Amino acid sequence: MSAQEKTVSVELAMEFGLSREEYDKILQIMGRTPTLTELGIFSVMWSEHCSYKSSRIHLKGFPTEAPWVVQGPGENAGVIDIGDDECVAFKIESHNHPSFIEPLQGAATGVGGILRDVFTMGARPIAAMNSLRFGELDNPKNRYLFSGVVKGIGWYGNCFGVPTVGGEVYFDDQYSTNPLVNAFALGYVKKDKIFLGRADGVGNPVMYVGAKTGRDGIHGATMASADFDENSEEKRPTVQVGDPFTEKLLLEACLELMQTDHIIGIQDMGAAGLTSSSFEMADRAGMGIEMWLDNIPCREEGMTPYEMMLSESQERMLMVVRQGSEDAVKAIFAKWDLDAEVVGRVTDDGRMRIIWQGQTMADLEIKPLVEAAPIYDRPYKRGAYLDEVQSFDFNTIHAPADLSDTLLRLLGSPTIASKEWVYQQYDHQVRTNTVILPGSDAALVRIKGGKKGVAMTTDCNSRFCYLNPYEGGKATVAEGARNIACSGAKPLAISDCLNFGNPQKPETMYQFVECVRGIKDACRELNIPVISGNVSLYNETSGKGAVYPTPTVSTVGLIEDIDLRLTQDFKQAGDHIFLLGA
Amino acid sequence: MNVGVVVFPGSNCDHDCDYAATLAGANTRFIWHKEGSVGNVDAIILPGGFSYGDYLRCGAIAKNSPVMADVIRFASEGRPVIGICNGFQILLESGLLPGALMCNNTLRFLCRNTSLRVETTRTPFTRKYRQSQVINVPVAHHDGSYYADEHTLQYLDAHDMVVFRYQDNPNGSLGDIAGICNEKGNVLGMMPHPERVVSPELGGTDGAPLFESLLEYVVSL
Amino acid sequence: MLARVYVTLKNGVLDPQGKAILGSLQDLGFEDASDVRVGKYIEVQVDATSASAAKERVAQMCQKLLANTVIENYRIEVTEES
Amino acid sequence: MLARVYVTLKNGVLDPQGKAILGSLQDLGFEDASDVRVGKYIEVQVDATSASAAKERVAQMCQKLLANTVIENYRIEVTEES
Ligand SMILES: Nc1ncnc2c1ncn2[C@@H]1O[C@H](COP(=O)(O)OP(=O)(O)O)[C@@H](O)[C@H]1O
Repeated sequence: MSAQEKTVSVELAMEFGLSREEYDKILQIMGRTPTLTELGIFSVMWSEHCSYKSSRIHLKGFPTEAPWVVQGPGENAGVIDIGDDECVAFKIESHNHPSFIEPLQGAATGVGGILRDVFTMGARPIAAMNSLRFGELDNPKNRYLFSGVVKGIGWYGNCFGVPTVGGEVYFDDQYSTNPLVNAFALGYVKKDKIFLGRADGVGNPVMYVGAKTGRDGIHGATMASADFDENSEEKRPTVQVGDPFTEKLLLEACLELMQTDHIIGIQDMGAAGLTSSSFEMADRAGMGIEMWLDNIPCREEGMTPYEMMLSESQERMLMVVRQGSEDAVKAIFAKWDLDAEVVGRVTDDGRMRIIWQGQTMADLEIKPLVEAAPIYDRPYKRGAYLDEVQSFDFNTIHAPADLSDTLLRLLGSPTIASKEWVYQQYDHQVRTNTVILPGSDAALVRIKGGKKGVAMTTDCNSRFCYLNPYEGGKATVAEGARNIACSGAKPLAISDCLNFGNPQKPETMYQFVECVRGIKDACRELNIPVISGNVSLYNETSGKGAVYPTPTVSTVGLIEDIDLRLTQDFKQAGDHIFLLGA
Repeated sequence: MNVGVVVFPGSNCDHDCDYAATLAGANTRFIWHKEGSVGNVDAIILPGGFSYGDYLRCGAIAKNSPVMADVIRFASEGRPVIGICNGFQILLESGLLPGALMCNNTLRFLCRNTSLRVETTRTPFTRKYRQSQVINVPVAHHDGSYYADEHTLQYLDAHDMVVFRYQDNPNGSLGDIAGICNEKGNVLGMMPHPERVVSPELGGTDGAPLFESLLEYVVSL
Repeated sequence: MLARVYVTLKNGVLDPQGKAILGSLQDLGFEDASDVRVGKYIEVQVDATSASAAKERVAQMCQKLLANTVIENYRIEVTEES
Repeated sequence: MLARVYVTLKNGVLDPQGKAILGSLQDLGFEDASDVRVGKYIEVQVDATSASAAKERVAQMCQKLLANTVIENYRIEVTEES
């Protein structure tokens, strides 16, 4: 993109995914026309993906507190206490659009991103899961997407060395125009070793660590905030490529550094890269940052400030360290063959000043950009389809004559059939902690050094959510809690990933609002707080309909003694079988 | 007994090997690949993982790491070296063992249990197994299909160098080979992961005798 | 007819493999190596009446399967040998 | 100088990847494809005073790293372009 030559105008703003009203608001905040770099920053910070502009008001009211919650929503990942000053950090996140464009790399970088979210908290990832939705497998395109995504998840997680212990896969043609790829990671951290994404301390150096910056994924965040259309193919060159090997080095280097007291704050450069990481870190601390783009390690020649600020190159982190610690930090990263550069410093004026070749390329007040981001209370309306599907008369269905045949057909359908083909491609045992392997209700990972174990599962019956969004939302939380309980553990908290269609359509917005209401009510009833999550909207290809409402929920629980764990298989002939529940 | 676990960038079963060796009663230490010497150890483990991301070929870049020259010296003195999974790939690339490992015939990464037959108990790693004992040990690899030319395969058989064979060949390995040793028997390479089955919670203990054998061997010297 | 297909990463696409190989070469003392890019080399035997027909056909194979055109380019050479 | 390295499997070494690609091609209707072999294509930028010196150097790189001569052959082409 030769964005550099473009002049800033309302048309360009719209090309970047902003609305006319949003552009007016920018003019009003700035009191002048923004520079190209500034406009780029606004467009990603105000994208649906980063600002949650359509969902934010509805996410309020999630129960987020409990005595065991150490960190609720708002950080890179949520954290809960599992006793003895031990904690686990976890989160689930979507990578739907990138996986649709390039399944292997899209899914791989989704795993990479969520792993970074966890280890920036200071937590070593000890388990991963994933939740997948594709169109039916009789279509070669869907088979291509499915096998590419599974290969990508396996490649990244296996190479990084995290066991992928669970997940779910559904096939339904409703997803053929927009598959869903949600990745979850969970890490272990001692309570006094948790790190946050804050840029505190005037004068402290801001450091860039990890891989070099290229032109990957520019406008990825805005892409994740738009429908797919026939021209989506053109967006392909922006695909990010993952490098799990570098990420593994980054993990080890970060954890080594975290044993020292050099770090003040750290954040992953995920969606919207340098922009969102620097703005969010400064905003949380109420500080400003002066950033020197000439020091950014670049992979390609001639990168512009606009490109550096918007690049979504993978395997990078932004850190604020103590003054005087620069060389010590560089030495640790050099041991792991990684770049670490000072790229700015913390200021007290609450502004982001971006300097390049002696010129100020952007000068923005941080608060309005982050906190005055647009918030929409989008209109919603109960879809007419609901009357039709809910008035379905079950008496019109007759019991099939040959039940065995029906049973075999059911068992043979890809959604119900064994998922061995998938999880055998994931290393689910590395780190020798997996005590319940894939294939049961929930996975169980022990915490070495004691008897404790952490159970986890990811669930969503999206067809149910389509038929009755409120009940579907409730049922999703309940299913997760049941899976944890059936493994012998107590559910403690969830992370949710809300995958929906275009929120500007009132019927889709209704599904969103109702599913969220269902999740809230179930969480309150079961006393399971939400500690992290992610929203993915616009999961549809224009003219071809949206995905089913899919609020994926990852539930995490604790078992005090792994010897009391339970698995779902029948153990021996002669045992009694009971049916519990309503 | 002091066991050194070599850590390459990208190794990820290093802690698991450490865990299994410690459980068997060994003292362990990690040896960073940039170290020029393995130091004062009685045995060396090259762990699994993805050294250098498995880029180019599995084990190809790791074989040139500074520490490998000393590992080769250590092995040539007849002292025990075991390479598991990626470690096996490194032993082949560095010429300590013959043959090569190629992409699984399924073309996919495969993580599952396999059943192995112990073909020889003459090595320091297998003396606590019974000859022809069948054990369950999981595999987790993408490139585990053993290849060697006809001549080499015959040589392996003739010199009792095949240590483990798959009962249910999962990857297309020639001769169902899962693990081999050198002529002397002091260098073992195997694709399956014995360190993953050393305690009942992990679903099995068939890997434990391997580490116990090693301990017994070293103590007996 | 034998078609040789060279599949390479598009400019600007990260090549972690090339980077790792370059680092290793330099560690081995090959400081004269300054860049490495890794691609695939595929030989396809194809029945065709002319080199240009073969090339045409193999180009279709590249589009459909041999190359991932999202991140890769391909180049085809056809020789009459078989 | 740019050296192009082609790494191919030796004759007689089974190529599961090539076989699988051939199978997929035929499934896709490319019945005119009768054999596929997959190798690596590596571009190395190397500082050298002559093409022959460059070739010599890259041959050493192949021996030491780029190819596994137990199962692979390699071929090198050098062009003066950079
Ligand atoms: N559906 C949700 N439920 C709970 N918390 C959420 C939800 N969506 C987002 N959050 C929280 O909002 C914050 C911002 O999320 P996000 O932008 O996805 O993080 P990142 O910076 O990693 O991209 C995170 O702390 C996340 O946990």
